[in-house]
Amino acid sequence: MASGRPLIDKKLCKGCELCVNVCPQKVLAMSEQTNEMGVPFARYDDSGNCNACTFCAMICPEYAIQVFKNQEVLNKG
Amino acid sequence: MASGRPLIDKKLCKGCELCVNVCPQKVLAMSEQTNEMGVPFARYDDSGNCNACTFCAMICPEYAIQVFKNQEVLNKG
Amino acid sequence: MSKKIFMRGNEALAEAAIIAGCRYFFGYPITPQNEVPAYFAMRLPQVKGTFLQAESELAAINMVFGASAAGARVMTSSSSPGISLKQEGISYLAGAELPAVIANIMRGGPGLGNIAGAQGDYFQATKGGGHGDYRIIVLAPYSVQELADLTVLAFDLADTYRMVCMILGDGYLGQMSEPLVLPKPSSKHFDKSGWALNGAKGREPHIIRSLRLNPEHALEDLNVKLQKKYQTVAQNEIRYEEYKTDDAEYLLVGFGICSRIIKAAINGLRDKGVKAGLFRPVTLWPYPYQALQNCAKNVKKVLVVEMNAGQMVEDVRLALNGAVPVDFIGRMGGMIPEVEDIIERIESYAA
Amino acid sequence: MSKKIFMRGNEALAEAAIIAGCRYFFGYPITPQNEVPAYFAMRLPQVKGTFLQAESELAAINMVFGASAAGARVMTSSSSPGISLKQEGISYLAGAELPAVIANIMRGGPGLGNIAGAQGDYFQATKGGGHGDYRIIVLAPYSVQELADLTVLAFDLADTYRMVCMILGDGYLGQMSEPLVLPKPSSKHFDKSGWALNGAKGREPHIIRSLRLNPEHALEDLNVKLQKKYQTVAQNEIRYEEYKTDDAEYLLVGFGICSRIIKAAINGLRDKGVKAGLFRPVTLWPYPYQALQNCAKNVKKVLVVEMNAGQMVEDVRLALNGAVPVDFIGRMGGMIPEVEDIIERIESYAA
Amino acid sequence: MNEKIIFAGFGGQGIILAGKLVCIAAMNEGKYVSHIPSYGAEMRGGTANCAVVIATEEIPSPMVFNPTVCVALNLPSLKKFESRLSAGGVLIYNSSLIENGPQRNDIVAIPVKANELAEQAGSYKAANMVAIGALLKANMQIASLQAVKDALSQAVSKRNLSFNDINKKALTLGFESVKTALH
Amino acid sequence: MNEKIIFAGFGGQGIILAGKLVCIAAMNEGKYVSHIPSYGAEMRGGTANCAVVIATEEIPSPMVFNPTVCVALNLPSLKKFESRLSAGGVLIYNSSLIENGPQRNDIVAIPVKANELAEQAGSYKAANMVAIGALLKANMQIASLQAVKDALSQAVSKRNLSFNDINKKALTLGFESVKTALH
Amino acid sequence: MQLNTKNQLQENLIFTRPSSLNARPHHFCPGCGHGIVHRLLAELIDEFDIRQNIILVAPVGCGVLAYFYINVDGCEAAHGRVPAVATGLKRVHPDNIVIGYQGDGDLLAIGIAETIHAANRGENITIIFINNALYGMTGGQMAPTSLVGQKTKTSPYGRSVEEAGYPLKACELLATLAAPVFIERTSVHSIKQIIKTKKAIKKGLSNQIKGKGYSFIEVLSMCPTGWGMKPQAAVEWIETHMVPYYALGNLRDR
Amino acid sequence: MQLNTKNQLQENLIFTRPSSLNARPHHFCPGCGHGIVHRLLAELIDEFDIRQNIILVAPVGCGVLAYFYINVDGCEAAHGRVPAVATGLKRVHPDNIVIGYQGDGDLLAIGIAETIHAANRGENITIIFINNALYGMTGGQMAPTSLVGQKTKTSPYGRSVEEAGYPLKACELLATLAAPVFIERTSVHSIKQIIKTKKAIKKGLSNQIKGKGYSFIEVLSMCPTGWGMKPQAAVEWIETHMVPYYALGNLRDR
Ligand SMILES: Cc1ncc(C[n+]2csc(CCOP(=O)(O)OP(=O)(O)O)c2C)c(N)n1
Ligand SMILES: Cc1ncc(C[n+]2csc(CCOP(=O)(O)OP(=O)(O)O)c2C)c(N)n1
Ligand code: SF4
Ligand code: SF4
Ligand code: SF4
Ligand code: SF4
Ligand code: SF4
Ligand code: SF4
Ligand SMILES: [Mg+2]
Ligand SMILES: [Mg+2]
Repeated sequence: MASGRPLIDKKLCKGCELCVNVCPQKVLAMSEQTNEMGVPFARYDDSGNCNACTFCAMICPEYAIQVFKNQEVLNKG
Repeated sequence: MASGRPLIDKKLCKGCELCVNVCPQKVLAMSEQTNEMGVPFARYDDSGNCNACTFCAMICPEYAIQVFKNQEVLNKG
Repeated sequence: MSKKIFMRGNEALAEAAIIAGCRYFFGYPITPQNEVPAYFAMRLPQVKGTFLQAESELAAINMVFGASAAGARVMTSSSSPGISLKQEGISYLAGAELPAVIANIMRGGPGLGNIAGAQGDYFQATKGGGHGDYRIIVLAPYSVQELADLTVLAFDLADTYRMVCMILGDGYLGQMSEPLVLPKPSSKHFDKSGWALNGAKGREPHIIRSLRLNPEHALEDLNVKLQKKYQTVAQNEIRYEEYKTDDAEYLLVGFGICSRIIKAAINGLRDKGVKAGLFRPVTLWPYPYQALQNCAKNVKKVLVVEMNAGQMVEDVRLALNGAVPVDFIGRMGGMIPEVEDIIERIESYAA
Repeated sequence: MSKKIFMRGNEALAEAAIIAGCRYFFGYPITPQNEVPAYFAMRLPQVKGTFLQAESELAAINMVFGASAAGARVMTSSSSPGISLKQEGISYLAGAELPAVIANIMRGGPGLGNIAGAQGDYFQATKGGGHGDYRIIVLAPYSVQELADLTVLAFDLADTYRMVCMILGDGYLGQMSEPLVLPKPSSKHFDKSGWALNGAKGREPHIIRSLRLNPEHALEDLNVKLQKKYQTVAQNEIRYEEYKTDDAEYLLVGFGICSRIIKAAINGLRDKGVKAGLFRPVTLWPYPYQALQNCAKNVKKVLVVEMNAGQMVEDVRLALNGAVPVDFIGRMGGMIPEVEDIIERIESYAA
Repeated sequence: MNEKIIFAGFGGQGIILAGKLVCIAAMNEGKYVSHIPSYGAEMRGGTANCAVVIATEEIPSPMVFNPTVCVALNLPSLKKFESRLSAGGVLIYNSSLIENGPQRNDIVAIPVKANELAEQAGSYKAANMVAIGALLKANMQIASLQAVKDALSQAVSKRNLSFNDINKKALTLGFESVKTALH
Repeated sequence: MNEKIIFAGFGGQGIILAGKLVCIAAMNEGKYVSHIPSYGAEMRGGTANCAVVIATEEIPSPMVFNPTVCVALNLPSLKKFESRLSAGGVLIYNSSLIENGPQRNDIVAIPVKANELAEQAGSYKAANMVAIGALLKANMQIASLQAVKDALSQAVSKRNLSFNDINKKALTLGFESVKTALH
Repeated sequence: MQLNTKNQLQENLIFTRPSSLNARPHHFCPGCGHGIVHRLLAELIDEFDIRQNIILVAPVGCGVLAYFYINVDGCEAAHGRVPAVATGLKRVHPDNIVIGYQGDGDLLAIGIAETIHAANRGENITIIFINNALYGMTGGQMAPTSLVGQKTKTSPYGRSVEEAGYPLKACELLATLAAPVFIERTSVHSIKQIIKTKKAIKKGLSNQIKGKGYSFIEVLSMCPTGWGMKPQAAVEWIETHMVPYYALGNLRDR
Repeated sequence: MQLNTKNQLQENLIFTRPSSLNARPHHFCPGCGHGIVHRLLAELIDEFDIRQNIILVAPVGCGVLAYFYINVDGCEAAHGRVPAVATGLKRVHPDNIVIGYQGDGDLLAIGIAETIHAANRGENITIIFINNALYGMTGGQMAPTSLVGQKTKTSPYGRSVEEAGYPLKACELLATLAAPVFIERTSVHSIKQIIKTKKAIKKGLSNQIKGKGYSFIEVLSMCPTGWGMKPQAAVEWIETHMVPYYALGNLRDR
């Protein structure tokens, strides 16, 4: 299975929780803290279980999520 | 076959000729004369061949035609 | 004294309309008057009335036309862009001599502008935004209480003269809440059986229309009749308020919410010993030309304050006809004149 | 001298627009201006332009908005009720500072009225029929020749100031045929690349809008800018005609077709030895206040003649500010003031 | 000269065109001209008329309240305009359709068998041309017969150009039908 | 007395209701009151505020340019209104969300842990009530704590009436959190 | 019944002007379909005996004077707004029979929003829609219903699909809505269709009387003037040009 | 390809903000579908590389600032008039890609006339239609698309069929017209539908690029604020309430 990680811009997050609900790996959760706008923001649990499916980013209405995927590259060394 | 006659109010007639064209008995024609509005009006040829179908009256946009039908009534005399 | 309730302007307007016997409302959402339709939507079914959200302002004003032709007390409400869309319909109502109440809770323009309160539609309301020579009665309340009171009056005026009566408020007034004693319905009865449509039962048909084709001067005849009616209204229905004008050396003129700022400025000026007073037209059409002229007889200068680029100031000039110099302060785009600016300007006259 | 052709006002208007480089027309049929769209429908395809009959006046004015935003010379045309429907769109054009030419070939109102020529939309055109503080340039031709000439000018004015310019004619002018020397296109070039929309190729995006939300006074800033522009127009673009005013004791004021009746009356009066003259504003906005004031300096009385219930007369009063008494003759509903009535009225002053 | 002419008749009798044709001819001869159709009241059918002014000086008002000349092609038109005609004015009327001419004595009434002469020229539709012909003879200042004939190609729409021979014939017949010129 | 009060915070913090509640209480006590929400610019989200005037005489202008009191429930609100506050004015701010209080020295700043106290009262939603409580203590002329509690049933919509016990508790907690009354 | 020689012939007036038609000539051009529809409506008003219960809403278009010809309470509507005005009337007087009469410019161009929304609300009204493929009153401009290639004042080179799209089909459009109870397209170019038109309008009125809801009757109608044809040619043009595009028949009858 | 132990893992950014989106936060409420559609549109503008060719026409509604967020030439339209403004723009610049973005109040209530006529003319434009079953921007009033029984500010007792009729189906209505080349209804309440939405908008843009004509994409979209729900509840409400009424899928693809 592919792996990766989401990068969430907490300043942009409005706390809608859609990403949390859509994540098939259940690796996102709402933070206890709030951001400048006063809302709790989404966090990746850093479990390493993200599969880089990008669902969270696709549904985020705030463009707050970027996704990195771990991809193999030819070791040209 | 039924018989009857159309009664055309020449003052109302605008000379569209629709009645003339629709009459199955071909008993209507446009007069050579014109009415007050300056148009030739429709005339019954008094042939007695009108079958009282009322088509002429139905299509006349000017309500210029009335139709009489000859109907038998019980002779109570 | 009746019990005071605390109510938002827009809701007071709607409740007052219901008190006045209005049972039909046709409207389309627009900020800052959304509480008007919302309130009607909630209340009208409770009093066996009809609230209908129209598909557009055009549909709304023409539904009003129909309901009014049917003899009902009916109103619509909107804000600036929506009122622009109703102009053809208003002209038709005027031409057909149908009574109707229309509220314009003005916002900042032109175009989409913004939704803050403004007074940029004075010309549109008073000089005729629609085509042809017609007039509508225009009432300009300046408090929630007056908004409610004038709404009741508006229906009576509309029915009395078979005219459109417009409540010209603004976003601030519509959004503002104040203590309110609910107005009482008027006891006037209006017999519409002579013209309203309900099927020509045992009488000649009634026709409601503004089309006038034959003879050649049929339309002029209608217009002459309308103009006569307008003259009667101008004779009977002028309303205005004077505030500390008795000894005023400087006369301020403003309408609606803006005149409250002016009052604050006048209080400030009086505190400083400057004799300033306020003339506040309540009817913007018919405009209190004569009253204003009388009121300004002994003043040194007149200052008109509006939340627009200078519209009512033309009527002030027409009223004074050169007798007193007229100055103007205006703020636009939803901005509100500041008390200090007014005070400063008046003080500058003395300096 | 160029060759004279005999042309109907409405068609001269359309041909002049094409001469001015107008290649887009969006309109909706209405009498008495139907020859305008018909002419465009026939001619525009010949010059690779686009004629589109819109589904309504609302659609038409908003198509004009789009085409103007795209940087094109574009116009629409209608008559009174149709112009009422365009008021929201006109306010949007003003707010977005888009140039456009609109012809109003006025008819009798209010409401459906009739289709005879009339001047009942003066207020609507000059004071703002739409919402908010905006102005449009209003040109009032009085002959087929001037109609054509002013149409060419209208496009230049619209582009110069990024404003709506309205040709305010009436049914008689639109229907009337007269000899005409086709106008020449102006040689002015207007660079719209700084704001027009055509895809943000190698530049920052352009945005065409009137919405102004942030900061708080953004909309006021826009309005202040607009008002400044309007002042510039008022300084530069005043147009009017004087006829036999040099020694006039009585000054008649009228615009459009009506001023031709007045000219006939003046000729009649002069024949009788009465010194009468005509002041004819060609720009109704900006209004020639100052010129009129100057012109009326030495007259005994001013008589305004309009084909309405008295609209421009307010601007005349504002111009004269009480210096000279102002009288008024108006006919409504498509009726035309009669030469004899004017003569009689003027003679009554001397008596 | 400042002639104020009303042309009037049924819609379809070519009233508007008649006015236009006279205007173009006079314009081509250097006169001032104006033409306003009465364009009905968003109504179909009925009568049509147009007001034409032909003058040697600039025309202040193109409106015609009291015509100096009236050409009436049917009875309703005659009824409508007879009273408006200024004293001494000329009334040319279509005696093919109008049995009884005008009542007034202070005007010059000229009956013209417009329909019959038109048929004679080749088409009953040319009655308007017959009337114009009569007008040109009655008042020779308005325009010359030749100028009107020349103007036909400018005034008539392309698809009707083929009628111009008939039109010219009708003009001539009308012209000749009037015995004496008034001016 | 003529207090010009701004209530400000996020949309959703119950800012408008707070202003309304205070108005009704003061009105019931016989004062003149007015309330204008800043109703946003056809925009969703963002901050909300309302202008309230409480006076012993008729209120000429209901507008508040320079408030005498400001209740700021979040940082943007504090930033926006701090500078507008009139000299000597009172600033009540939500120290649960605002770390650094105001900069100005010529005003009275009163931090209130609105969120914490609200949670303590039973719901974080009652932060507005905590702030009102603090306001009532800071300026005892506006309205009495009891009047505000009594007004709750008038101000709150029916479906939220069940929260009124929490609201009352929050009002009290806020009231008690301010040590000394200023007026 | 057997012929009875004892019986004698008597002249009976079997077709005459409906009594709810005013005795005045109307302004329509010779051969205009409006006149036929006016008569049918008046006949039905007589037959239902509802003259004293009608409110007739006239459009801006050649039908503008409908209330002038039919002897009932009448109401003008601004161009295109018949359905809105009718809605206002009907909401106040649910017991009146409110009839809207509209042309194709009125109903499908400027007034299409009101048309669709009144239909969609299922207002209990009856709309009679005169489709004459152009704007008659204003002198023959292109309408939403003008046929492809049709030359009008504003489509002098013929209606082009590229510029103006295909002619709109009102019945088919409204048939996508749930609320209307009756939608039918008829014509007045033949006796058969005139009879159908009358039947359709009858159904539309009886639906309203029964409180069933919105009924819509589209009538193809001759406009000899606008089409630049003699009336008989106009009749034929409907048969050869309009009927093939605007299929006659019922689309809904609940 | 076989895993090659010689290869090493590298972190690649596979999802990031489209470059034609301006780097500013937008004004939409938490969980609002508008934001998702904005992003999809921006992604496609990037993918087609047409940013410098677009003219975006924004409505009056919560989408009013679309041109503020997407970095293209933008044009305002009065409420409901997007199709008319787009027509004007496109007729002048046939080579620009003109995109109209509209809400349901804008497109189906006040602007339904312009919608139908632009579609019927087959204007070569692309319309993105956000159906959120009410008027978002003005605070949650009933829209033509509000569901039966749905409570809004102006239907406090729930939308009643008797008073307001059935919710309008834009796609089905437009599908009665001949000209449109593409009509599809999608949603943004699920990943699957978000992908479909993107595909549909893509088709709409490519149709325009190819000069094929009018494309219409209706997107069911969450309005948590207007519906008085948390965003997740709004997502579920689309699935349980909207989708059953507004069938997802393509109605035309030529
Ligand atoms: C707002 C407005 N726009 C335009 C007109 C001009 N107008 C009068 S009738 C009409 C169209 C008539 O066509 P249609 O509805 O098809 O009726 P018809 O005359 O063909 O029966 C138009 C555009 C008007 N009166 N008002
Ligand atoms: C002429 C006019 N009428 C009304 C309004 C007020 N208004 C602004 S947005 C809107 C409706 C928005 O609803 P919708 O189109 O569904 O868009 P949403 O906000 O739901 O995305 C209305 C009625 C306006 N600005 N102009
Ligand atoms: S990319 Fe997929 S697995 Fe990873 S956090 Fe996002 S939704 Fe979850
Ligand atoms: S979807 Fe976006 S806005 Fe919503 S919680 Fe997740 S990161 Fe925040
Ligand atoms: S009733 Fe029938 S047969 Fe008799 S004249 Fe009329 S159409 Fe002809
Ligand atoms: S149908 Fe009527 S109007 Fe036409 S010719 Fe016959 S009688 Fe005359
Ligand atoms: S123009 Fe056409 S629709 Fe109008 S009256 Fe004449 S024939 Fe009938
Ligand atoms: S009101 Fe609805 S549509 Fe508008 S931004 Fe908020 S959630 Fe989105
Ligand atoms: Mg038609
Ligand atoms: Mg919506």
